[in-house]
Amino acid sequence: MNENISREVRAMHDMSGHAAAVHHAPTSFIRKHVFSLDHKVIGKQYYGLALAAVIIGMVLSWLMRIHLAWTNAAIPGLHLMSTSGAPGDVMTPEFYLQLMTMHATIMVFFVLTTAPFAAFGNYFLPIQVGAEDMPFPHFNMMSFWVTFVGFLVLMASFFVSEGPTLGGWTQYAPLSALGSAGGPGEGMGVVLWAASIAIFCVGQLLGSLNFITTTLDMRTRGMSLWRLPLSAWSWFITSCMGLTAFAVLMPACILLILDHVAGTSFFVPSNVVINDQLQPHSGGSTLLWQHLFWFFGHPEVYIAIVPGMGIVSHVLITNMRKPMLSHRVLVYSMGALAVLSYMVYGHHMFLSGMNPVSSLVFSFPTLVITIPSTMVVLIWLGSLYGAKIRINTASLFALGFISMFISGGVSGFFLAQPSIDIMLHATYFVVGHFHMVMGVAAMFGIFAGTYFWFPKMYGRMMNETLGKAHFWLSFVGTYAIFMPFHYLGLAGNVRRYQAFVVEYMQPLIPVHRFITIAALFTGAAQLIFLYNLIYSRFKGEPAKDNPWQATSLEWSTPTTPPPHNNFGDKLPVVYHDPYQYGVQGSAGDYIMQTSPEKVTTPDEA
Amino acid sequence: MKTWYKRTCAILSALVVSAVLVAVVGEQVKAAGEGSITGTVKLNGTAPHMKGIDMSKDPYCVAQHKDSPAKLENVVVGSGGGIQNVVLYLSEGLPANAASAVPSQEPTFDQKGCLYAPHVMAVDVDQKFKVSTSDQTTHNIHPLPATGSGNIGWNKSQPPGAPPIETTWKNPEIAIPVKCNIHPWMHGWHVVVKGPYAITDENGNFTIKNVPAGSYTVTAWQEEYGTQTAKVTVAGGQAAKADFTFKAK
Amino acid sequence: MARFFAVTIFVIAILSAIPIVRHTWWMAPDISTHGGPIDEQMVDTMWEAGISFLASQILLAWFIWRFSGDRPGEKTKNFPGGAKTVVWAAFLLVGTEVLALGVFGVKAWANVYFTPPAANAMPVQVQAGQFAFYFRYPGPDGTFGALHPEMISESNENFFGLDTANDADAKDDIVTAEMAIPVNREIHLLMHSKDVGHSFFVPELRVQQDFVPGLDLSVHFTATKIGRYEIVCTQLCGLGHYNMKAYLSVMSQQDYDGWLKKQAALQ
Amino acid sequence: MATTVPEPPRMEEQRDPSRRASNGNGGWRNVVPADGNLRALKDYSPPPASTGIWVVLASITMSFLAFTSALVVRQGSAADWRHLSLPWVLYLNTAVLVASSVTLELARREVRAFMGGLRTQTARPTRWLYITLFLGLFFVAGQYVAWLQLRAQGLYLATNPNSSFFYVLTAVHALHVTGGLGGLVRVIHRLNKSILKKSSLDATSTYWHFMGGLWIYLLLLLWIKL
Repeated sequence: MNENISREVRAMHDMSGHAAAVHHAPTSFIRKHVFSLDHKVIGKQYYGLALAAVIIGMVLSWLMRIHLAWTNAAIPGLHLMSTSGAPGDVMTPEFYLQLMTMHATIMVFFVLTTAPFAAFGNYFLPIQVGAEDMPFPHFNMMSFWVTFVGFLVLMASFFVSEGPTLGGWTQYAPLSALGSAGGPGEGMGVVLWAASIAIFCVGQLLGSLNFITTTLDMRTRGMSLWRLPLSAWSWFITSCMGLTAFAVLMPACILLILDHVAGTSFFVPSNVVINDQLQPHSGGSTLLWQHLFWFFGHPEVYIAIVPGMGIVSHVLITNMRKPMLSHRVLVYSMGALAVLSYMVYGHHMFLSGMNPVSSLVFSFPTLVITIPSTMVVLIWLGSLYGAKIRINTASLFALGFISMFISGGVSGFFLAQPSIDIMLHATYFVVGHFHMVMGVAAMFGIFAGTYFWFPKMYGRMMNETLGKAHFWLSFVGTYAIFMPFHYLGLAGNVRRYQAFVVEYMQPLIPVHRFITIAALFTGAAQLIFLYNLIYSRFKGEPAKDNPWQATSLEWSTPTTPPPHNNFGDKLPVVYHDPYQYGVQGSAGDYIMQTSPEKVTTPDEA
Repeated sequence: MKTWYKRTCAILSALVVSAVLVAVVGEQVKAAGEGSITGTVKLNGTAPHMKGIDMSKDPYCVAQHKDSPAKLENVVVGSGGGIQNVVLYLSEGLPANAASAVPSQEPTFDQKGCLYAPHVMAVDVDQKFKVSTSDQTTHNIHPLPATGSGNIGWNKSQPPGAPPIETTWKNPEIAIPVKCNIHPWMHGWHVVVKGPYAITDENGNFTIKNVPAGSYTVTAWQEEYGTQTAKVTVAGGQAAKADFTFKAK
Repeated sequence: MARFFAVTIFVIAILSAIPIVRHTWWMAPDISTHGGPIDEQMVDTMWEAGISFLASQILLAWFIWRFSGDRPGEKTKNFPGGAKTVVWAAFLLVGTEVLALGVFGVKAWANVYFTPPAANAMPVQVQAGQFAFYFRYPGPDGTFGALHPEMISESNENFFGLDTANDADAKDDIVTAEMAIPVNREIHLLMHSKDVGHSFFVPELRVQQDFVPGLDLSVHFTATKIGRYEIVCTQLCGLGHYNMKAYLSVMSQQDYDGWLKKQAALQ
Repeated sequence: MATTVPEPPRMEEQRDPSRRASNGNGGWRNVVPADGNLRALKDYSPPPASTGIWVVLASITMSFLAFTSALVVRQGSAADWRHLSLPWVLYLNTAVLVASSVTLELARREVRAFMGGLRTQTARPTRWLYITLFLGLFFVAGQYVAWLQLRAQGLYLATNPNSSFFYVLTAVHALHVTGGLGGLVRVIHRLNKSILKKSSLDATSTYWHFMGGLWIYLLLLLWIKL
C-alpha cells in the first residue's frame, strides 16, 4: 500500500481515543467566554446561572413571606410585577401561588441541581480525575446553553397574559392539564413550565453523559476509582441518578404538553366539571402523573443533596487535617442513597388514593434509607473525633451543613410513616423538612464549596471576615426560619395557603410573622455573600496554588486558575489515595496525590 | 383708532352670541327628535321558590346576612308581579349611528355580602364598566363568555380594598355568566347589547331613553325565562309603551 | 470562634426541643376512635427522632469544641472504634428504630385502612370542587340518586348534578354546605371530586384523604366528641385553595335529626 | 484507609497497541514512557465514545420504560381502550430497519478492514453506509406513511388513548432514529476526511442496532396492547 494510505491509517489511530478532549485554547472572546468548550468556563457559566436564579428565587420567597405574615397589606411597587396579580399592590391568591410555584421550580431545578452538581462538577471533576477536559466538550457546551434556554422559557411565563402556572412544582394533574379552566396561569403558563423542564432535562442528560464518561474513561494514570476524591464520587453518583431521573421526567412533560395543545387525555379523567362546564377530556389517569413525577421527584431530592455531601466531606477533610473514618463506607452510603431513592418515591403519595398496601410497601424502604444517611452522619461525626479542625468560612459552612442535615434528616422519620403522614401530609412540617434537608443544607454545601474553591477558580482568596459574618447570620437565621415550620406543621398548618382564613390556623399567624422577619434578615445577609463574591473576584488578595494545603489534583495545577488544558503539557501521575493527612513518617502533615513520596499510614504503623 | 377697537369688539361679541344661540337651539332640536320606550315586565303565574344560599363555608359572608338570609336571585318578583333584572334592548331597527353611540356613564358591578350587586348588569358594546368589591373577603371574578362570541373571558381576584377593575366588552352577547369560584354560589350576568337599553327595577318598570324616532323590535331577556320581543314605533320626542309578560314555568 | 460555634449549636438544639417538649404547638386533641394509635406512633417517633436529634447535635458541638484548632506536637488520631463500630451502630440503632417504627406504624395504619366500615355505618357523600365542599345525605329512602355531571349547575345550587325531576332516588337527597354527623356513630364517607384533586382533612378527627378525580374513594370514622370542627383542603386545587373549607358539626343524635329535618325543608 | 505506598511506573506492563485496553481498574490502563508524557499513549485507554454510547442507551431505555408504564397505567385507568389495527406498512418498515442493521454491519466490516490497512482498493468503503442511510430514511418515511394510513382511518392524536400512544411512541422513536441518521452522516463525512474514529463508528452502529431492537419492542408492545 502506498504512502498516503498508511498516513491515513496512522491518522485514524492517532485520532482515536481521547482526542475529543484535546481542543486548543480559543482566541476569540465569543469562543472563550460565551460558547466555550472549556469545562472550567462552562462550570463558571453554570454557577452564574445558579446565582441569577437564586437571587430571583429568594426575592420571590420574600414577597411570599411578607404576604403570609401581613395578608392584604400593600407591598409598594408590586403592581409593577403584575398589574392583575397585585391590584393596588395587594397580592392576589393566584399571584401568591404563581410566585410559590416559580420559587420552587427555580430553586429545585435551576439552583439546587445546577450549582452543586453542574457548576462545581463541571469545573472540578475533570481536574480531580486528572483529565484535560470532558470527553464530549460540544455536548458539554450544549448542556449549559440548553439549560439556559430552559431558564429563559420558564422566565417567559411571567410575561404571558395570565402569568406563570400556579400548580406548584409538583404540577399535579388534572389541575395542570385542564388549561385555563383550572385557573389563571394553568393554560400557557403550564405549557411553558413543562417545556422549560423538558428542555432542562435534555441539558442535564447531556451533562450526566459527560460526567459519567469522564469518571470512567478520563482518569489519569494511577487514579483508580478508589483514589477519586469524595466530591468526584458524589458527582459521579449524582450523574448516574440524573441520567435515569431526568429521562423519566421528560416523557411526563411531553405527555402533559400534549394534553394541553393536542387535546389528548393522558392525565385528565372523565366527567370533570369546572364552572358548570363539562371538560372535553375523558379517561385519563391522575395518579399516572404522580407516579411519573415522583419517580423523578425523589431522586431529584438526592441529586440536590448528594453533591453537597461530597463537597462537604472534601472540604471537611482538608480542614480536619485527617481523612474520613472510612472513605469507602461514605461512597457506598451515597451509592445506597442513590439506589434506594428510586424505591421510596411512593411515600409522597401515601394519601393520594394509592392502594393502602402499597403505602406500607413504600414506607419500609423509606425508613431503611435513613440507615445510609445515618451512616454518613456518623462517619462525619466519628471523623471529627481527634481532628485538628481549622475554623474558616468553608469549614464553618461544612459543619453547618452537617447540623442542618441532621435537623432535616430526623424529621424524615415522621414523614416515612403513612400513619403519621395522616397528620403531617401537606403541612408546614413537610415544607420545613425539605427546606432543611435539601434546600438549606444543599445551599450550605454550595457556600462551603464556593469559599473553598474560589481561590482556584479566580486566583484570589475570598474575604474571611465577610465570609464569617455571612455564615453566622445564615446559620442562626436558617434555624430561626425553618425550625418553626415544623411546629406549624404539628399544629396542622396546611402548606400552599396564601392566607389563613381557617379558624384554627389564625392563632399561628404570629409564628408566621416571626418567620417572615427572620427570612428578611437571613435573605439580606446573603447580600454580604454577593458583595464578597464580587469584591474578592477583583480585589481579593492573590491566592497561592494550594492555599489550604490540600492533597487532591485540583491543587496541583501548574497555575492558578488552571491553564486551558488544566495540567500544562504533562498529565499528573497519581501515587496516593486522595486524603493523605497527618500521615506518620511524612515530612509535612499532608501528601499530595501527585507526590511520589513513600510513606506508611497510621493503621499500618 | 378707538372706534376701530369698539367695532371689532362688537363684531366679535355678536359672533360669540350667535354661535351660542345656534348651539343651544340645535341641541333642543336634536332632543326633540329622541323619544323613549317605557313599560313593565310582569310574571304571569306564581313566582318560583328561590332556594336559600348556605354560605357557611365563609363566616364573613354568613355574618353579612345575619338578619336577612340570602336567596338565589334568578327570578326576583316584586309587588304586582313585576320582574326585576330583566334587560330590554332594541334588537332591530336601530340606525347605525345611534347603535354606535356609546354611553359615557360607567355602571358598577359590585360584590357585596358575597353576592353580585346588581345581579344582572347591562352594558353597551365598548362601554366602560367597573367591577368593585365592598367585601372584606377575597373574591375572584370570572366572566365566561361563550366561545366564538368574540369576547375574551378572564379570571382575576380582588382582595379586600383592591381598586376596581375597569374594562369593557368588545362584542354584543346575551348574556355572559359571571362566577366567583371561591364562593361557588355567587353568579351574575353581564348583558352586552348595541344601542340603548334598560333594566327593570324591583317593580318590573323600565324606560329605554334616547331612542331616535323610528320603529323597532324591543327584546326583553330574563335569565330563566329567555327572551320576548315586541314591535314598537317611537315618534320624535314621544314616549312609546311596551309591556312584557313572562309565563311562570 | 470554634467554641462559640459549638455553644451556638448546643443552644439551638435545646431551644428547638423546648416547644416540642412543652407541646407549645401540638396536634389538636383527638376526637376519633381510631386516632389513639396514630398519636402513640407520633409520640414514639418524636422520642426517637428527638433523642437522635439532640444526641447528634450535641455530639457535633462537643467535637467541634474539643477538636478544633491546631494543637502543635499533637498528631491527629482516629476514633478508637474505627469505621466498623460506626457502621454497626448505624445498622443496630437506626435499624431497630426503623423496624420498631415500621411495625407499630403498620398497626396504626391498618386500623384506619384495613378495617372495612361497619354494616350499619351511616353513609354520607362529600363532593369536592373548586373551591367548596358539598355534602349529600341519602334521605328517607336511604339511597343516593345518580350523578349527572352535565347537569351540574352551581348557579341553581345543583352542585351534584342531580336529576330531581325524573330520578326518584335523587328527589329526597339532602344536599348541604355544612357537614353534620351524630356523635359516636360510625360514618362511611364516600368521597367524590367533580373537578381536580382535593383533600379532606380534619385534624381533630385524624382523617386526611385525597380526592382523586375519576376514582371515588371512601373513608370511615367515628367522632366521639360533640363540637364544631373545620374540614380543610390540603391538596393544591387552584387559586381558592386557601379558602376551601367547610364545618363539621358533631351533634347528639336528636340534634342531628332536627338538623337533618331543617336541611330537608330547605331543599 | 488503603495503602499509600507509591506505585512505581510499570514499564513492564507493555501492551500491544492493537489489543483493546481492558476497562477494569481505572488506574492501570496507560503505559508511561520515561518522560511521563501520557498524551502520546492515550489512545490505548477505552475511548469515551464506547462508554458514552451505553450511557446514552441507558437513558433512552429509561424514557421508553416510562412511556411503557404510562401506557399500561393509562389502559387500566378507564374503559375507553379501543382496539386499533396497526397499519400494514409498519411491518415493511420493520423489515427495512432490520435490513439496515445488516447493511451497517457489512459497512463496518469493510471500514474496519480499511482502517486496519488490510484492503485492496484505495476508495473509501462508503457504499454500504450510504445504503444504510437510505434504508434509515426509508424507515422514517415509512413511519410517516403509517401515520397517514392511521389518519385515513379517522384516528388522530386525540381520538382515543390508543391512537395517542401510537403517535407519541412512533414519533419519539422516529426522532431517535433521525438522530441515528445524523450519526451515520457524520461517520461518512469523517470517513471521507480520513479522520474517522473507530470508536465513533462502533458507537454509531451500536446506537443504530439498539434503535432496531427498540423498534421491535415497540412494535410488539403496540401489537399486544393496541
